[in-house]
Amino acid sequence: MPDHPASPDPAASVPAAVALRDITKRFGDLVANDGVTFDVRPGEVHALLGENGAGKTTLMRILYGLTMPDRGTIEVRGRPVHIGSPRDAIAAGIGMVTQHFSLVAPMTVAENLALGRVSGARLDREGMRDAVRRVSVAAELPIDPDARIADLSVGQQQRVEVLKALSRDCRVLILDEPTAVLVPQEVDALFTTLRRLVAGGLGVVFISHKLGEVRAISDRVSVLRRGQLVGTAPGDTDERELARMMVGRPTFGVERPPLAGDAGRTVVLHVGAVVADGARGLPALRGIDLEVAAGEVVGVAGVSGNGQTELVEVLAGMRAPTEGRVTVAGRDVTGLGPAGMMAAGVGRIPEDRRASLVMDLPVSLNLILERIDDFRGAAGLDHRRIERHARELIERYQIRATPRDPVRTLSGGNIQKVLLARVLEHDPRVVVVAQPTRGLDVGASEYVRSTLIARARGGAGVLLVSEDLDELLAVADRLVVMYEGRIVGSMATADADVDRLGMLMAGRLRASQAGTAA
Amino acid sequence: MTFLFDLLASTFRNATPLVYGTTGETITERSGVLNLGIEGTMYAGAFAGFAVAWQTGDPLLGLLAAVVVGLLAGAVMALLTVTLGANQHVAGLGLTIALVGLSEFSNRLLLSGSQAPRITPMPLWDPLAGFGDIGHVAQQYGLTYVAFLLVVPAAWWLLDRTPIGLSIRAVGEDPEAADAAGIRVARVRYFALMLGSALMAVGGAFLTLAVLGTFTLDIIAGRGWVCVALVIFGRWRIGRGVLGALLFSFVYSLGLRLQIMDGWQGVPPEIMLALPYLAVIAALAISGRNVAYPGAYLKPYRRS
Amino acid sequence: MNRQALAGLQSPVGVAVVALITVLGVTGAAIVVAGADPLAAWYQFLVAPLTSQFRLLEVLVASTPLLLCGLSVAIAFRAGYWNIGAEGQLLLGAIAAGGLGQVLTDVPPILAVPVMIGGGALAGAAWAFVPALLRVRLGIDEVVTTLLLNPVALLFVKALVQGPWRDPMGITESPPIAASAHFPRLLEGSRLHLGFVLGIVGIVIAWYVLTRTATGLRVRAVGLAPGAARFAGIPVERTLLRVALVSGAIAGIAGVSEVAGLQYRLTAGLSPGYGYSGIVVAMLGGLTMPGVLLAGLLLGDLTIGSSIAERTLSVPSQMGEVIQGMLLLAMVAVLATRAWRSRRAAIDEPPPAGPSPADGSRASPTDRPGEPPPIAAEGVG
Amino acid sequence: QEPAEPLTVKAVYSSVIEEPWDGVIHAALEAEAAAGRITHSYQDDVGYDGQMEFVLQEVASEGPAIIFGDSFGNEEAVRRVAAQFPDIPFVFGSGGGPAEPNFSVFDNWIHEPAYLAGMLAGGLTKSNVVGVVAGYPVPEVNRITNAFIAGAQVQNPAVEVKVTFINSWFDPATAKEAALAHIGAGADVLYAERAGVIEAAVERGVLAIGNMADQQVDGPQNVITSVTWNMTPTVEYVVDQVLAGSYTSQDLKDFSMMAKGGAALAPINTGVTGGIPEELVAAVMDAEAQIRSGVLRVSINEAQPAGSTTVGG
Ligand SMILES: Nc1ncnc2c1ncn2[C@@H]1O[C@H](COP(=O)(O)OP(=O)(O)OP(=O)(O)O)[C@@H](O)[C@H]1O
Ligand SMILES: Nc1ncnc2c1ncn2[C@@H]1O[C@H](COP(=O)(O)OP(=O)(O)OP(=O)(O)O)[C@@H](O)[C@H]1O
Ligand SMILES: [Mg+2]
Ligand SMILES: [Mg+2]
Repeated sequence: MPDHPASPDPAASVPAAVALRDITKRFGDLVANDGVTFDVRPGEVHALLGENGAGKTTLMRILYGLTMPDRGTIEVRGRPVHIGSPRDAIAAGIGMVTQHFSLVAPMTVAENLALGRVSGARLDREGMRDAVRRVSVAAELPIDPDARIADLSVGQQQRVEVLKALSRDCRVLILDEPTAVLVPQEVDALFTTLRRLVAGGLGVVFISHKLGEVRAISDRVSVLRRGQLVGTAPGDTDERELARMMVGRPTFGVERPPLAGDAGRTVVLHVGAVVADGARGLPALRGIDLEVAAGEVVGVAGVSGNGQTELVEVLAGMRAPTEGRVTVAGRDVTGLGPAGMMAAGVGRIPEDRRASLVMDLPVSLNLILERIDDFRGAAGLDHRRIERHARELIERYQIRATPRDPVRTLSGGNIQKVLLARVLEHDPRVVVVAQPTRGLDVGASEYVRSTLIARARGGAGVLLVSEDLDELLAVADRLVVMYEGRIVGSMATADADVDRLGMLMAGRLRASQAGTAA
Repeated sequence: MTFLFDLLASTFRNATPLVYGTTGETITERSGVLNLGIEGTMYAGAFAGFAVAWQTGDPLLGLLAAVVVGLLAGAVMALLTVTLGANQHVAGLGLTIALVGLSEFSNRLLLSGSQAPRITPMPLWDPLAGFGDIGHVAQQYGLTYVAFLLVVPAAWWLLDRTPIGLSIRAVGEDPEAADAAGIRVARVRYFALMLGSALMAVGGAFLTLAVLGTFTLDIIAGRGWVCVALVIFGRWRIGRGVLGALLFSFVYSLGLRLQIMDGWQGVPPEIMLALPYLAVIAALAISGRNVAYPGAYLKPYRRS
Repeated sequence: MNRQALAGLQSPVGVAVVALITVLGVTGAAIVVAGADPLAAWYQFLVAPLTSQFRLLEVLVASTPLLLCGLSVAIAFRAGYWNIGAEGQLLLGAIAAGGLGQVLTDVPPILAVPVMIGGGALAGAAWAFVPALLRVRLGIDEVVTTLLLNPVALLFVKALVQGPWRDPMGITESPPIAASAHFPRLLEGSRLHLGFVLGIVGIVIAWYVLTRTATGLRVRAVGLAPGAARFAGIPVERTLLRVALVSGAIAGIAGVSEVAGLQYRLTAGLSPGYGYSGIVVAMLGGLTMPGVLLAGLLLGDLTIGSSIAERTLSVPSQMGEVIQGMLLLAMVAVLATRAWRSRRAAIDEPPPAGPSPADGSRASPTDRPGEPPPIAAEGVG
Repeated sequence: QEPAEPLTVKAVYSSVIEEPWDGVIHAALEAEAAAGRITHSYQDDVGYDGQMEFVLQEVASEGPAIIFGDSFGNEEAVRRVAAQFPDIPFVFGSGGGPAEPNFSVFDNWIHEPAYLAGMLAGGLTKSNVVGVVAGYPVPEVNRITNAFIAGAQVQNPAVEVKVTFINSWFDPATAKEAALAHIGAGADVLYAERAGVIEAAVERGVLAIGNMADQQVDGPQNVITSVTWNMTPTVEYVVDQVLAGSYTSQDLKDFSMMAKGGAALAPINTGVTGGIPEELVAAVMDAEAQIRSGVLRVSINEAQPAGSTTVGG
């Protein structure tokens, strides 16, 4: 099918609820949006597709007044408007559920819904609760008005975000990757809600990377690539065509060579009955048992917030377990700090990579941060050796940077490669890696994935935590599923089926029912 | 008995400037801005309040002048930290140095002379005259009554019970979320800084307009810094901060009185004077562990 | 707010110009009000101190405590430890010097002077220890504790000079220290003393350590990103604690320098707030060592200059303070806009999912909310 | 004879001229300048941080005819510079003695009027509790306070005089709190050795005695009298000597005492609340005459008053 250059179609007689015309936005040299035109009509779901960094969020932030475009105009029901802030957007009937939520965590649901709306001399708390109840009943999305946001699950928080937008009588609702953090069942519930709202005349912008979802919910699909609109297609366009529009070339997956015969025999990482608290002192790991053998990649699946973060923190030495044992190659490393874990041969690539590098220090120094003392010369640090070391790794890991660039100026993919280089350079026995391709585009993702597989086949044990099921299926030899701080299922990737994984991730199945022994 | 009531009266009197300062600082910090300009703002309030009262002969005009100076000081702090996103520690200290310098400079030019100018200080209110010791405790300056009966409840009401308070807390916790909800983050922070600074300035003016009736150099003498500590001590709650101010003032007043009592005269006075500071540090060490800072504390916010 | 004006304020050059105009405008207006000619006054403030050897050397004398305190503060700030307590630590160093100096009567200077320095460093470090411990163990804000300990330190000095160390002949001062404990003078006929050399040497050493050594890299990493430093296996708490102690020790040496180099006794008034000026010096210097050197000399120049201007033009001496404060505000404004530009909003990557961090859910007491100071991270030093 | 050219006189103060002690010197020099005998400029707030030596060197290099000032807290620095400029008279408030050839000292020797004020306080107290709020327990303050106590006890053997030192030369807020504490402890007459005390007396309706200058205007209903110091005799004497070319270093103490008009009890304010018994006024006048005539010598006791206490910092 050919590209669809924003062609007017028959239904266009209805004026668009909102329209963005010829939007351009630059960040320095980077053109995030390049002359993009996009509209939403009342009563339709218009999906926005594109790779990471294609400019989807930027476009929607412009519509919502969070980012100022360099060029272009916005129309609401045919009339040009100036949207200089979210206030203006809200006034124009636009609501947005941002990619990471815009909720004030220590406040209650009612307070969050009232933010920026109430005025006068007195906060009418009862009135605020009533407002929540009213919109919650109308939208059939039940929620406790007095619950603190911080105590809600991600799915519930998203519900609050939707209610917040609806409570302002928005006519256009922007949802930026709303399903990324939801289990399949929650996605279904969201879609049901959306269909009902759309039937009532709401226009919805729906951003997702999941083509199946896009096809299921959208009336139209627009695709962005490198900031430019590739085209707009009907909602039922087939997935291969959508993928081609997104990437500009057919996609190819990573190669996962079969496990060698003796692989999987020597256990390099053993996690026994580990219990640990989360950030707020609530139990996060409730008895984790896990083994990783040399040569294999073990994938950890699960909806975020079920203890994966804490598990990685424990293995990174950033969090001490309250019970249980961790051994690396037979050596007890329980409770060792980051330095101890590194010394024991654990390479660590956590999900928040920006918090794992010193963004204001140059690449060369970040590359030696885990082993500063190895680079001491006669009088202080041997800066020449540090630079040489950096140049080698930059070359080997194809990092697009010079040794002296502050990491802050690197793109996400290159930052990830810096971490990868720092960790893999020292032949760790165990690599613990979380969400390694989040925020990376296809090329970088493939590079990272194949590097991890190669490292496993080279003899390390890799523990891969990811929320991306496709990634897990492509990279891992074996999968375990985490739910509420426990491993609730385990299976060889070859035997995995997505439905059962979804049930496990949603806590609908127990390990005993899952069939495969943990 | 008299001793006790005298002590209580002194506690409220000496807590008054701290209550203004702590309440003001709590409001600014709840919006996410640490205002170390407080010491200078109180100083400038003390000076400007007195200078205008002296020129016009009207202490109320002096009070008004202090409020104006406080609003200006808050606006400058906001310009630096909200609009320009400057480091809050340094901007605050710089503001203090500049305001103290400007006040002393102006004092030299306007008020200096061998006979220090003075005004008739604001009178004591004595609503319970004739009620003995209780009446003695109630004998306080009008600004003390205003602090405890008006400013504190109003500030609490403002932060806890009004839409603007909700906005202040929201921009202090999560300016991005507040922005997305349609709150004008910068405007709210300007408001909080200016309102809070005005209160600080009134706290300073209390010393010149009510307590002394004259301006003297170093009149604030570190009270602003104490307020900064009291805010953290109070965990950004108005009520707890006021309790901290009363605790500090109580220990101070007690030390002053014990010193003239027989049997205490061998104790070095410096120990007594250090006690209030040490009391706040100790209280922090006991109750201030890992306190929940406002989420956006010290963080500037700017939309991309 | 006017968007155009805001845009202008976003360019560092624009801000620098606006800042300079503001500084000149405010101080110039004040000078005119004081009845002097601004040009003449600025000349007296900035240039006149450099016009004779005597004055120049006095500038260095005045710079000595500023350099040491600026160094103390800059080191702490570089590690992200907000030591506002240099003033108190300086006073403790002065106490140690005042006490040691009284007993070191029969010791040759070659021994006495190092003992004085060591004792003052220890005392300053000891005074810095408690807030540092509270910070790394319990996460208690060191801004508050170090700040509140400053008046306590001054009371300590007063208790000594009023009490056990009271010189019956003087007012609020201790008996003189032994001549053997005096810092040697550097030049015949000038008051310039060993303390200035200590300041310069300290700055050079700190520059070397910060830019050229493993320890320095650890300190910088901890200051710029404590979380990332901890993740890389750097002992963040221990680093902070040590930096706090070193910072306190240097401030303590500043106290020794004032007692043994200038006052020759412990006095209650020996510091007009050098510890606070140290913050000004450190920040004006962009927390870099060459910057501290320049800023310390500049403030020394201003100190002498405001004294000269007061005398020659009858400008109130408080003018110096006004200029200092205005300079600091201008500097912080310029630095801030520079930092804004290089800060890349971290929105090109979704944040780690999961419940948004609630209040108080800090990974460790040390990773408190706060920004590293908006300075050139990889400056000259 | 009128000099053709007024003398160029400089003054250098550690503290600010707003501080009463330096204020008295400043006022005398201003008066002298107004009289046309000198021209006068000053530099104040030099502080105690080591700047004094630099400032004095600079001032002395300008070659003034006389340098006045206070050297408390900067004693050694001032004497060092004075020694370097033997031709310039240095006339400084100091607790030490004069130094050859050019360093003269003066001090506020106002113990005599303090004794008289003490008599008034002792005679007027009804509670028999009198409070003193003073600066530092140093010799010059102690001798004033002790003389005050002696006077009070002569007039009223039952009187209890409580003394607090605020550990500062200038901290009116603390001084006022200390005074209020005295009132709380029963004092009904206060001696305001330091600024801030009269404010408390006015506010609480008790009696007070001022210090340094006549402070009756600060509390017409409350201020009984003031113990005043006047530097004019000292300044005039030194200027005369310099003009005559006969200046020598000396202790100028006498010029700050009652006999030469350097110290005085300000007019007694019989208009204070409650009035003042005529006998009491007469007794005080009598004692004053005796002091002037040398019949009564007020003893100089520079020890810290017994039972006194320090409250400030
Ligand atoms: N504030 C900013 N400063 C600099 N670059 C930015 C900024 N915001 C976005 N970018 C860049 O603009 C490009 C588009 O980003 P945008 O967030 O719109 O992508 P996206 O399509 O939403 O990606 P994703 O699927 O990862 O959410 C990216 O390269 C990003 O790095
Ligand atoms: N604020 C900034 N300061 C400096 N450079 C920036 C800034 N923002 C973006 N860049 C540069 O813009 C480029 C594009 O950023 P982006 O994150 O989109 O990279 P990318 O093209 O997606 O690369 P990758 O494939 O590695 O993710 C990067 O090379 C980055 O260095
Ligand atoms: Mg996005
Ligand atoms: Mg990218």
